[in-house]
Amino acid sequence: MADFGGGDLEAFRAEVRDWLAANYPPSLNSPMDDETEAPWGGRRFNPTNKDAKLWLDRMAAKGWTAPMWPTEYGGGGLSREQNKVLESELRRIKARPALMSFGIWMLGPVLLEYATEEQKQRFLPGIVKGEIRWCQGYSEPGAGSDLAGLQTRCEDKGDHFLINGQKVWTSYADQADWIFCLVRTDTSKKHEGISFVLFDMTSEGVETRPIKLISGSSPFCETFFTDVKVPKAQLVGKLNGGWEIAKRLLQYERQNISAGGFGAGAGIDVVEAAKEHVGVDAQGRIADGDLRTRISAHKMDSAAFQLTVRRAEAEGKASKGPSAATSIIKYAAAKLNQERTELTVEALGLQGLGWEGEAFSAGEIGAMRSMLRAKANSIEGGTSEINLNVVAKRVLGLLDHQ
Amino acid sequence: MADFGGGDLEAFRAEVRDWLAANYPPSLNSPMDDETEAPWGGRRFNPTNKDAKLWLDRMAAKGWTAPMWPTEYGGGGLSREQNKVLESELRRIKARPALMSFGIWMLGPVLLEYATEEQKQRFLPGIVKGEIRWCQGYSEPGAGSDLAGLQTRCEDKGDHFLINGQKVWTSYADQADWIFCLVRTDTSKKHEGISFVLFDMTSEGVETRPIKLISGSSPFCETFFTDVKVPKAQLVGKLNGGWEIAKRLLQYERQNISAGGFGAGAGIDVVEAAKEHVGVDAQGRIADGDLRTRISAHKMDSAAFQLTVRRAEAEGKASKGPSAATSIIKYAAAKLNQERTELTVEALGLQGLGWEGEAFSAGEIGAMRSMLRAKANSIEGGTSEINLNVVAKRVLGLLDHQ
Amino acid sequence: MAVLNEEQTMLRDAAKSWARESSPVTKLRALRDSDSGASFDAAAWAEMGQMGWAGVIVPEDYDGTSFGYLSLGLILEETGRTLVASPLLSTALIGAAALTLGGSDAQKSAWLPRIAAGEAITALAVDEKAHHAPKMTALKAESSGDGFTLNGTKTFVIDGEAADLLIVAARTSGEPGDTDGITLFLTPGNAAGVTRKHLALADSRGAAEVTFAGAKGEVLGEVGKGWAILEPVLDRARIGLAAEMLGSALQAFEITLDYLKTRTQFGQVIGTFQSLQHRAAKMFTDLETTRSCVEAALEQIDSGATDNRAAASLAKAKASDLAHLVSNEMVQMHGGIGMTDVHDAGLYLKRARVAEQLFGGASYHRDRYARVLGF
Amino acid sequence: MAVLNEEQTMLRDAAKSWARESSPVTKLRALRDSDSGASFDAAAWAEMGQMGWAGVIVPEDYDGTSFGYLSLGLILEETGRTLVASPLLSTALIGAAALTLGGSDAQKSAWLPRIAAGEAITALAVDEKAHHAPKMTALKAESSGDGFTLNGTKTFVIDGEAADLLIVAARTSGEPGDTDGITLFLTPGNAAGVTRKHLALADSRGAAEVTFAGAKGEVLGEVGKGWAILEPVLDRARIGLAAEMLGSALQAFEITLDYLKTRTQFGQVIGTFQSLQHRAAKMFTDLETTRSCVEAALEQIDSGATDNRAAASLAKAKASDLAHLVSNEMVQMHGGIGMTDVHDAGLYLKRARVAEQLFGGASYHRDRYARVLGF
Repeated sequence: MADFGGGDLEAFRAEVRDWLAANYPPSLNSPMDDETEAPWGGRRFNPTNKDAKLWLDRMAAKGWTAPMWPTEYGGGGLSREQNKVLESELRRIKARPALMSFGIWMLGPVLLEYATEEQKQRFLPGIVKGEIRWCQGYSEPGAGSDLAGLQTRCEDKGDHFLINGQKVWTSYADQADWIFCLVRTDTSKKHEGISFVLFDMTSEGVETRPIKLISGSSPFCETFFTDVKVPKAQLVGKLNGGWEIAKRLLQYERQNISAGGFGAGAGIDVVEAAKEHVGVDAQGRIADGDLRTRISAHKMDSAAFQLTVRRAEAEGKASKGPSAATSIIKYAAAKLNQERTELTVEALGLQGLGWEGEAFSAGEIGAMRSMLRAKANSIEGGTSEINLNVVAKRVLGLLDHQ
Repeated sequence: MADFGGGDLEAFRAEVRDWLAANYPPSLNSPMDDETEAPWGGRRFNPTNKDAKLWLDRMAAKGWTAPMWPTEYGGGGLSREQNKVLESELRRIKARPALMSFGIWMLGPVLLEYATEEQKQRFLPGIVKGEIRWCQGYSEPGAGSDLAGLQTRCEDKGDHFLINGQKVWTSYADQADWIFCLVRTDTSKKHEGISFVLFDMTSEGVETRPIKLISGSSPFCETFFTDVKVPKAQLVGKLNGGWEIAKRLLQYERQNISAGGFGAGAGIDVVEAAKEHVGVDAQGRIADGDLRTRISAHKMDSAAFQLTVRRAEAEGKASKGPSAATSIIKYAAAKLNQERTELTVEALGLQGLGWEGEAFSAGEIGAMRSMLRAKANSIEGGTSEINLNVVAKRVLGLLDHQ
Repeated sequence: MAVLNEEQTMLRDAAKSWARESSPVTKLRALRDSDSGASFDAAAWAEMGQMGWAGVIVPEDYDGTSFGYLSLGLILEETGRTLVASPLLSTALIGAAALTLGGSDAQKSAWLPRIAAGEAITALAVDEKAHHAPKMTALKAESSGDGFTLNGTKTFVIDGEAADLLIVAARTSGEPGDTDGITLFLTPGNAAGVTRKHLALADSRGAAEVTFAGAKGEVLGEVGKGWAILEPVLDRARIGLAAEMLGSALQAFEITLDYLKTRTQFGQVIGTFQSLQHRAAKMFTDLETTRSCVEAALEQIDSGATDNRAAASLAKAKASDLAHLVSNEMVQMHGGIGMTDVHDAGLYLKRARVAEQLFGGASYHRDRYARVLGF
Repeated sequence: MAVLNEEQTMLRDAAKSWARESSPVTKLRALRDSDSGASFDAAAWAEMGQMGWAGVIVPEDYDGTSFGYLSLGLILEETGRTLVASPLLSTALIGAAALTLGGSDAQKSAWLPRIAAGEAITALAVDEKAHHAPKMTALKAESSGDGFTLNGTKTFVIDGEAADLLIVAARTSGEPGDTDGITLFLTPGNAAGVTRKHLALADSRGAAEVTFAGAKGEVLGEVGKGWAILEPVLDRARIGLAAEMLGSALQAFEITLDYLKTRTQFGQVIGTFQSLQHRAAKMFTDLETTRSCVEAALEQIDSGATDNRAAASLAKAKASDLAHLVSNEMVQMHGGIGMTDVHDAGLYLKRARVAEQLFGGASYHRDRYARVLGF
């Protein structure tokens, strides 16, 4: 596959194009009617527009919800180059995603690496088909940045595990079917006492409670486990060997965050907001020179960030290893999104301060809420402080304090 | 003296005014002819304008070179209120200082507190009169922020001490008559192995070498001690008890720095520079809105700093203890002076980049050199990092890393 | 903290304990969750009125105590600490200042005693667009028979819905941008031709949009010379608001500092991490320098200075930057818990953003400061 | 680091080892201490010429290698690391670009081969006042008989004293501020009516003030349409200079990082202090994002793009901010030793300040970037 010829790729492109013409439901060309159409899959996936489900099923049947996974587990078996072709064709017709899934983005890759053959056969096809919606049980109230400080206990009861404890920041826990969860199986050690288990959220003793954020409602939940019984076959990797899997999974999560930045491009454009609400001078410049300067600096940083993402990708491909530039992407993306949303609120003036009501457009209220929500960008998925520590130590080679 | 009446103060003011009218040499009303007139005193003080020496002698005879020191050691014996009157009268006639002296600013106060009666009698009158010019032997190449890490050895040789080692950043060491010096008298301890000694810079084995800075020549020297013999009577305080004295002296040094900020107000004004070289728009605003904004923010910070110095003084007086605001003054002063000098260079454009030659005015070359020199403001007399550590720990009560 | 006299110390201490005990942040939550659309807690305001806080800058001739702006600033700072929603700024400061500076004897007699007693609420209606721009006043006032009629819309009017008295900046001549030709008017809040709409803002206190359709206005000061009152009143408002913001920022900082001293990660109290220590020390620096600006500005008004433009822009810009920084750091240093609605960090953050913009943001005041200084 | 082809990798490696071994920072010290007033080291330039570096963007038809701007940028970055004083920017980039973009066949033939061989030095004379402002060109060019005569003064002319050929922006019509009416001229450095004065700048490389008193000029490009050449040339210059500045900043950062790893205070290597770690990590972030801008801009020129305004302003502004930050941190993190002339920190700092201003500072380019983006 390494010297995949251009000709074969063009043939593949034609094949994809034909297939899409025949299989992409035209009703999905319009914007989503309601949130039920967001293709998270799972047992309770019941979109108002049934074509969303049809589209998922057709793509899943080809394995194209997980295009590069092996076909034996339901994946598409595509090469990197083929996958690019598929992505570009999907973009060309502005296709909605067939499936959004923590199973595909995070769990699947580590199962492919760490799970037994039996576990792969059991779980991967369901992920590809979007039959099971997954959530991630990582953070705890006392274990945020210091994830390995987690205390959710998992006891060996002979024929099963018994789980007690609490998770927090569990995205969509109240809508998920299964959870991949870090638990403590040895209290005498820290990193070496953690295991990685999977279980059904309908198990007895599982309770979820949605978290309201400063920006309003959120997909996050608190999740409580009281004497939850888990079959031992649902341990992935070795007992007390979960930390390695946990870290690997976090890498996939960060790649995911990095790829798009945070909400870049969404909502009201800061330049348009400033032009409308602050006004322009005779030369067409935003009238407030102070704000204009900061917007320009932000636009520059934003361009620099996009160029860095692109460069890191190109270098990574050329060197078959991650570029050093990737280490700063999460940190930079969080900072940029916070700047962007703050500048938008500032440019909107009073119109950016609205919380609700008819005096404000949906975009204006969204601007305030996005600004508030963006504060979490430098916390979730590893705080900026931790990111900087990692750069200092792993990339720059500085040592820990003695 | 606590309820010093307004009437007595006015009588004192009249007395000062008369004395100044009779004793301030009119030739000192003009700017200094050359650097020799800078009244640092000492054995080699030989100003081109002899009136500089006359002024020193007259002020010293009244004890007004050290107005608040006790008269028994040659000081003026003035109360705080009287001293303010004296200062205001000196300002009124724009008098040159009679004496600039590390002896008065730094050494004298700790001698008054820690020296024996014999030592006070021996050293203080000479300081008041400006007969002896002092320098400060503190920093060493390996002991900057960590001053207590100093290694200059001082051995007890029975009837004398023997000193070997090296100091750095010794201001005017090449022009000073005596040095007050921190030495290591016990190598088995850190803080408890330091002593505070005084000795003559003409002693055999003392050598000085001026330090050139990135901004050009400087008053700083490297100072080398090779088997320097020091009489034991010149130890101040207890053997190995020098650290307490050292810290107290640093407080006086910092008060000194804080009082005036760093070189505030000197040289080319940034607003004038910007108006001349960047130009103004139809409304009289500096044409570069980006630079203008930063200058405005700097001017605000500068005003806020001055108000803070004033408030800290007022609070200190009212509460008879230092205001919490004093803790941030050195840090803030350094930052401000660096900003001011950077903005001035930037406003001058090409004219701010000159190093020497006739294409640039003295003020323009001074702007570049001041900017470079100002980089040391956040290093000398305690780095900004140390300042922030101190605020975090002593003022905010945060703990050391375990 | 400025050096206070006995009366000021007593006021400050009273405000501090009242805010802590009788009006903690839970009161703002209750106001928010009541969905009443009220911009303040009437019961709390009644208590404040009984303590005499509404009359601190009202002259003694009009039943006030004439303690002055520093005193009022101390109360604003203390109530700012717990985000007290009250008309202290709109009424006890702005309303009292406008009437004292510009009112006729009759106007003063009519309103100042009621303000001092906490019985009347006032609101200043100045801005018309999304950004603070008092010179751009366009709302029309036309002479009609015995007085003036007002036509146009004002927005971001603090406590505008509750106001018994609206103080309205209107244009009697000239063009938007001119200071000449602006006239101030008094119009009762419930006057015919006045309609008020609630603006639900992120700070849960909100503001009003007030529309004037042929409403009658009584001139405050001189016709066409309203700027001579409006600008000093706005400067007082900015300084008072800066005092409130200083208090909020200080409280947010102290809450954060406590968290740094107790939260443990990696077996360490997180306040031992040097990068957080330095950030805390820098916030402390900004708190201290901002305090100097706020207190100096309050003292400057009390000293009788007539031009407080630079002092006001300095205080408001510094307070805005401070509020911005500290509210952001409060969330960041708390981590995930700071993002949740059950924690107070979000309330401090949202109030900071609204207060930053009110009467001009840092950007507006940096520009103005430069103009005043002549560049 | 961009993905390089074999030829680029070889060039980069050659430049890296040459700069390290043959032209370390001690060479700049020697140049400075020689007090010769020279803006570069002639011997080093001769070596660079022999290695073909002067002809990297010169078309093959004119004896160059046509490797392109990314290749030249790599050399500039590597020579920037050791602060090599050379006419690489003034001649191999600016001179070659101006002649390639605007020269007639005869002009190209006359100069490009000499540039490529390292035999001719060129200098662009554009600015007339203390701040970069190419549109403000006022220097007068008047038609006289067979050609044009130039009258006026240019300043901040890099390598102006050594230049065999001056490329001069002059005004043939319009007013300062207009882009129409600017014409480029070629004038030999030793032409009658040209006088050159050394400006000793802090970076020890300096610049020239060049006065034209009736000197003859030969038109480059079209009369009145010089902006169409000047602006693209300036953008190339800004991008090339940004590459040099990136190299200098990277080296300054690496020297500082080494120091953090070895200097001990309080019984700790100072690089273990978290506040310094975070500052180092932030510098690294800026280094990486600036690199992306610089390399993308170089590649964009090589791709044949005609409008490189945004890319150039982005690269120059980011490089200026980077150079500013890193040079300051270099001194601060070294403490006292960084303040002494015997240490290299001062040299990096001084070069940074000059390069920041050259062809427009960060402030100039933030303004320009906004204009290009339409706000």
